[in-house]
Amino acid sequence: MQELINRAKEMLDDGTVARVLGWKAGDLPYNPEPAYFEDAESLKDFVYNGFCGANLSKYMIEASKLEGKTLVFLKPCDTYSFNQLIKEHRVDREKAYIIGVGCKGKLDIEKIRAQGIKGIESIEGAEITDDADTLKVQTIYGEKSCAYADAMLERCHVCKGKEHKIYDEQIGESKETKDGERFDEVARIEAMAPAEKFAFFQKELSKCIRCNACRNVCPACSCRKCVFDSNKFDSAQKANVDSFEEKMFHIIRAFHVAGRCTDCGECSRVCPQGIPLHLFNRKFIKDIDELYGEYQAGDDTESKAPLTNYTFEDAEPSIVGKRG
Amino acid sequence: MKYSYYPGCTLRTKAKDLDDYARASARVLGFELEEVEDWQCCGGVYPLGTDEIATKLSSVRALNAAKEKNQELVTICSACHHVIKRVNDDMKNVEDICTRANNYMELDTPYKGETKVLHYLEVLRDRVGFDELKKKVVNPLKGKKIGAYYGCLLLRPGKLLEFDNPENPKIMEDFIRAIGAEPVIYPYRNECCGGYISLKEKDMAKSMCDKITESAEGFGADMLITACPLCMYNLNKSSAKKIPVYYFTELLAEALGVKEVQAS
Amino acid sequence: MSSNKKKQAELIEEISGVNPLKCMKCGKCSATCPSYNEMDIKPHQFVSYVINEDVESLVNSKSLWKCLSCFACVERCPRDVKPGKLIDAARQMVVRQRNNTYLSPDEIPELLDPELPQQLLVSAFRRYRR
Amino acid sequence: MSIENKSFRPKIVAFCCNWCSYAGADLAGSSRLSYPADVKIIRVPCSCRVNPMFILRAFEKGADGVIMCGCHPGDCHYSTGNFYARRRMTLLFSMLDYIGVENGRTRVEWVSAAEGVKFSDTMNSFVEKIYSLGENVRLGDLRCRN
Amino acid sequence: MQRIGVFVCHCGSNIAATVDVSKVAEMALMEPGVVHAEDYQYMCSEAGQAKIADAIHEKKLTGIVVCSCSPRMHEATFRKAAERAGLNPYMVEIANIREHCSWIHKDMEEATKKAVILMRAAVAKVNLNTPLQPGESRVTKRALIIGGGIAGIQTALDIADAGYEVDIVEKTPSIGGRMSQLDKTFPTLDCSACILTPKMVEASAHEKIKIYTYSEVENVSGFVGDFTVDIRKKARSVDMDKCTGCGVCQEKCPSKKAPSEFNRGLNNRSAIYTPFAQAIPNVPVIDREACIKFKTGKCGICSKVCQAGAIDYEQKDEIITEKYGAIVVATGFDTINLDKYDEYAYSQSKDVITSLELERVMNAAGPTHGHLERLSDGKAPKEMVFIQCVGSRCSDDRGKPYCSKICCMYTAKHAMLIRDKYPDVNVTVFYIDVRTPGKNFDEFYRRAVEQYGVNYIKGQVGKVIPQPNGKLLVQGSDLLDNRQILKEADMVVLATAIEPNPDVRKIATMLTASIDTNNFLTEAHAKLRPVESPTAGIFLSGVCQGPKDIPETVAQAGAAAVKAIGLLAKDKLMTNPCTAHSDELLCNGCSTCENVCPYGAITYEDKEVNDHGIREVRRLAVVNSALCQGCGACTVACPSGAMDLQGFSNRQIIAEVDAICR
Repeated sequence: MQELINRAKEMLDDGTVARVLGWKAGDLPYNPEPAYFEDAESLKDFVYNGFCGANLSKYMIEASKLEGKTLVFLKPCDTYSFNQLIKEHRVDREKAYIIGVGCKGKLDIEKIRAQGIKGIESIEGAEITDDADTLKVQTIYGEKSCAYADAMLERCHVCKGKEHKIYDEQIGESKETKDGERFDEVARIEAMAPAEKFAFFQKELSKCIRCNACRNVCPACSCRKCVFDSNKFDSAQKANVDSFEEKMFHIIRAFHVAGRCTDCGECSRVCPQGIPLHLFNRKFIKDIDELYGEYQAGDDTESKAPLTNYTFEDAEPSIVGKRG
Repeated sequence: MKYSYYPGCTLRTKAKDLDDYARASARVLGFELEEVEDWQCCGGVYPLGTDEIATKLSSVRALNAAKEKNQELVTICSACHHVIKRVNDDMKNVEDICTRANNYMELDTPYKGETKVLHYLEVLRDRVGFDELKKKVVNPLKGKKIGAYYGCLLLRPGKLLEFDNPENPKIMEDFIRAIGAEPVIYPYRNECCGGYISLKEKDMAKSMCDKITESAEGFGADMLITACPLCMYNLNKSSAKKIPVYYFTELLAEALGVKEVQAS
Repeated sequence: MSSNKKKQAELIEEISGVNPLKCMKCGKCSATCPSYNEMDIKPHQFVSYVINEDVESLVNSKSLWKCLSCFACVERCPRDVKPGKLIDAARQMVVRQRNNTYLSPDEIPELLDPELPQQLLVSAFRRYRR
Repeated sequence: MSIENKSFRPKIVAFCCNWCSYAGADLAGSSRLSYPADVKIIRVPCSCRVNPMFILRAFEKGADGVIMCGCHPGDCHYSTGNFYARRRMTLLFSMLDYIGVENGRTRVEWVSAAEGVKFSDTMNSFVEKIYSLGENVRLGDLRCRN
Repeated sequence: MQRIGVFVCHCGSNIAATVDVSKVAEMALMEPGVVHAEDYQYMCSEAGQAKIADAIHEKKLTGIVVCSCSPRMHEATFRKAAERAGLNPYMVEIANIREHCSWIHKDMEEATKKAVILMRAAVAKVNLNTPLQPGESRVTKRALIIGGGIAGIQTALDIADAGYEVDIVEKTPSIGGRMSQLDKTFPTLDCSACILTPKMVEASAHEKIKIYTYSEVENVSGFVGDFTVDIRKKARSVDMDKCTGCGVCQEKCPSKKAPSEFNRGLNNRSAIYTPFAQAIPNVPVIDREACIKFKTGKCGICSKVCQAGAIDYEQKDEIITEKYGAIVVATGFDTINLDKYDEYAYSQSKDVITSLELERVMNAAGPTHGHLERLSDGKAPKEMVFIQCVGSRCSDDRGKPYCSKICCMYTAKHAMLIRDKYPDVNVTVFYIDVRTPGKNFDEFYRRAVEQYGVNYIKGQVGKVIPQPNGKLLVQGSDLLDNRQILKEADMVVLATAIEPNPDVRKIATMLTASIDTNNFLTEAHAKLRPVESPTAGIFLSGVCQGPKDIPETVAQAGAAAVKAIGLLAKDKLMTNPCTAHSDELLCNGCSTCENVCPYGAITYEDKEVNDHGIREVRRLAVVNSALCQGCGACTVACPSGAMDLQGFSNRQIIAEVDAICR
């Protein structure tokens, strides 16, 4: 972490960058948040640890409009989002100085809590440089411990890889955290009977409070104005939570980001209700891979997106019924 | 410059000359051939079946050994080159074969086709350079009219071997020019000598080699050169043949003035 | 019975990785093949035997043992069909399944001569036997 | 006009492209090839104009089945429109299937201007399917609030 | 709020027999915005249209719904009627209660219910309609033809004869193209030059045609009716006005080592040259790469011998900018490079030649003055072998996957001509299939076999083997006799695949005309619009669109001309107002829409916007309504909903959905 701060100071001092986009310590040990640092002084609050799951790519949309360059720290998975934003002309590559930071898997406080660890005061072992496989958690009830891997976010278990897809320089090593298959959960649902599927999603989606956290954090949901907030698709004036968009929110959102979603997993990470929203996006990704060939959004900045592409021999929509 | 070197079974026995001359010449040309430790026979033929794994492992071992030394892997025998180059391509591009081979091998880091496989002639062309070679020639083979015999294994399939134009190659002709002789281009230089068929179908192989040698002689060749011990064997069995066949390394050593040194 | 034939044809396609339907019957393989005159089933006919699910005839043909694996047909095929790979797959079926090989160890001594390179024995063994 | 006490009559929306399928429906009409009145056609310039949101909207408003018809692939009046539509609909239908909505409620069929018979056959079979599936209860609200 | 009138048509009994039309009209009055509803026997009749006009005036209607037959039948009729009455024609919607209702249903109650719903959907849509104005754009009454081969010449002549200005841009020093290189043409065997030269002369003499030879299109901007094109006139080093075409300079030029392009490199030409005797214009160019004066500064002989003083070593490239209403692409073809087919020994033996080279060999103006002889030793051949499909029908990456279409016929022609002129020469043709669809084509091929005794063998050749004695051993298949053939030949002729002129990709990019994987230009519709590019105002002529022979090329050239004339005949273009438009405040500038637009109608501009007080420069999608055809692909691709289609807006379609599902 100190290395990151030193490098940031250096670059602020020599004027290479006008600001630094990183993470700032929160009021609790496990809730650092994205923040701009404009001078060396403010960097004292800079943190980078296992709880810095937040993907900073999206913040670069606004940062691209500011004077001067912005130094941004991106984890390997975040770089896909950044590439995708370049492809969509939403960020200015020239305005960013990207330091690819190492990652050893990001933590999910809910996973720790789920193990019955409550009243957390501090957590050791979340530092990126730590080799420890175990987290030591100081709680008001005394010290508890928990395996690092058991506290990781779902997305880290199906990590896309340690490679930064775009960067100016790299600091820190990354660790292989993948121990699951990305589409296993989707495949499990696909195998269910219709009623069972419906019950599953009914249960999950009923929790939604339409707080928009998923939309706000999503790097693909970067529209200046969301269709849900305009009246472009409703013949009647928008009235209440019973409107069409409200009801179809998640499926429309998933469709809007289909072929553009990099599967960064931020939607699920930030959902206060713990809805596994990535299961929608990942279903589209799985279908795209299977039907139109492997495609990873954000892998590059050039390739044609699956929904703006076609082949004469594409599968017919009836394949959905035939696949059973 | 050091290269990992895969001699193969025949270069250790019947074709020892091919190997000795190659090493002696390498020293003059400023590169070293470091024999892969405990190499195993490549099998002689590339297993075409898409489901063949076990028969490819000896090649993978050699390839991985070179990778661990961070060296390019050099071959001389056409058959070894063909097999190893194609197995390497499988490891690089055929996911299924790569995964299964690595499952067998249980290496620390999986081998994924990282090693570059070079034939000795490619080393001469792409690493040493024929112009450089020419400068080191002390005993140019002036006035000799040499027909290059390529055979199949170095050239085909062209897309995988990437050795030279499979229908109209020129690497050996350029080599012949570099050692001061005159190349004779004849159309049968890339036709098959019969290969392994000569074990049981001796007449078939013979008639194929007759065509090759007659064509070469017809176009005025005094001698043929080859990189392959099996081609050499088959060509020598040709009843129509009137001209000698040499390993290309022998002429190389002669031109570099190290043939006698080697022989002594 | 017929399903067995189908399976054999599918197996050949699987082992070889060849799609016989790509063939346009131009005959360039047969025009190319140096062993043509020794073969009873000609290279351009291989695909038909697979399409017609008559693998039995193919594996019993002389051609199996006359192909040199010189890849000339593979190189020149304009449709990327690779007849050489098909015939090798048929050979594989024979040597794998029936253990009915074209080369028995007993006959080797008489085939040898002093110049014969190891490579030849190794290659022949690989092609002819499991 | 009350139909309360009648047995189930589905609401079916058919999006038809102007150049092929709408003309195919016209031909079915002029050939007097009947299909149930439950089908109501909406004319769009091209199948690529059909936004998945229109389909979701229809379901939300009580449709029991939605079918989209366009020119045969390769015959699109705009060259490529139906290729994009095909991918969009494939993914949408797969998603609906994934969340437990019966796959039979959605369909895409390519109908040319000359295929009046195909149009009517398609509509007959689609309506039959919707009858067998019964009323759509699952897609009223994707948050699945009860 | 709209004031809508609903007009329900009986269509005699066509509708009224199954649908209770008065009920529909009655129900319409209950719909929001509807202030007038009536039914009538025949709405499309004059009286019916008058009723609509009257209601517009009396009730001050702002929108109209006609419940009648298919809009494909009478939408235009009712729109015109509304327009005559002072209403914007795009405020009219049709509810199709005939084809989609009365004709397919029998039960009156059911049909009436459905008709009401269809009426409601139309009313709901009209409530959201806005008056649309078709755009207008002017038409420059001049056409540009890119390529001066037979396709370009024919198109130019046809357009010029209709009275429009035409410019031809030709890359080489003369017009004439591939056809000028041919000796005889099938299936009539008339001399190619004899039928082409008069056309070349006619084009050059035509007062409406301007020919830019040795010139290339450098840049294209604008759109249908109003293209602006930069043409680079390469420095000829010869003043075209002064030159008399006497040819002395070519005779005296000491540099005679440049390979003749016209003779396919089989012989050489001078550095100052006209490609062939009948060249138009008959003005030479100096090949600066080959010219001694340009290479060393010394020489200048041509200048000294030119009595007209036409040689100008200082001449520079010139850029001409011109406006055009229509552009016809006629860039033609070339034969493929044979580097990847060395098994046929093309690069090893001079006696292995392509068919196009044989044309030059057979031609009196060719390298052998029309004598059939081996290029290696000048000897007359006794055995000739033709190999078909060299590089055609190849799905590997060496050749082309398509059939080149012309080879079977020209090979039959060559075989016949050789057998006719040199009866002692044996001709063998190795073929995969003989493809002769066309008038008198199969008869022609059969004549080669039956009258001229050409030996056709079904089977491809595997290898051509040069022999020490100078002959060529052809190793091929005879699939019908199931044998491998070894045939000794004196010459081998390769029917080499043709491919679009390599420049076409660059040109297509400039024109935003789409191109397929084989570099053939794509037509707007494979069956119904075969000579138009999907890009409006761009037309296709000749082989640039796909392989064809001369008669087909000429036919297509004429068709392309007619399409271009149809465009040029208009003073103004009315553009379809149902086009896409982007909402500046919603557009992300993400380029997604551009990727699905088949017409290249969407571009991006950096533009300052005022978004609720925030002023900033944004990258925004801009639709060129002259190019947009209104398919709507972009509207769905757009993630933010910024892109919408006039006449079929999101809200309109959703209103219809709602009305139907209500």
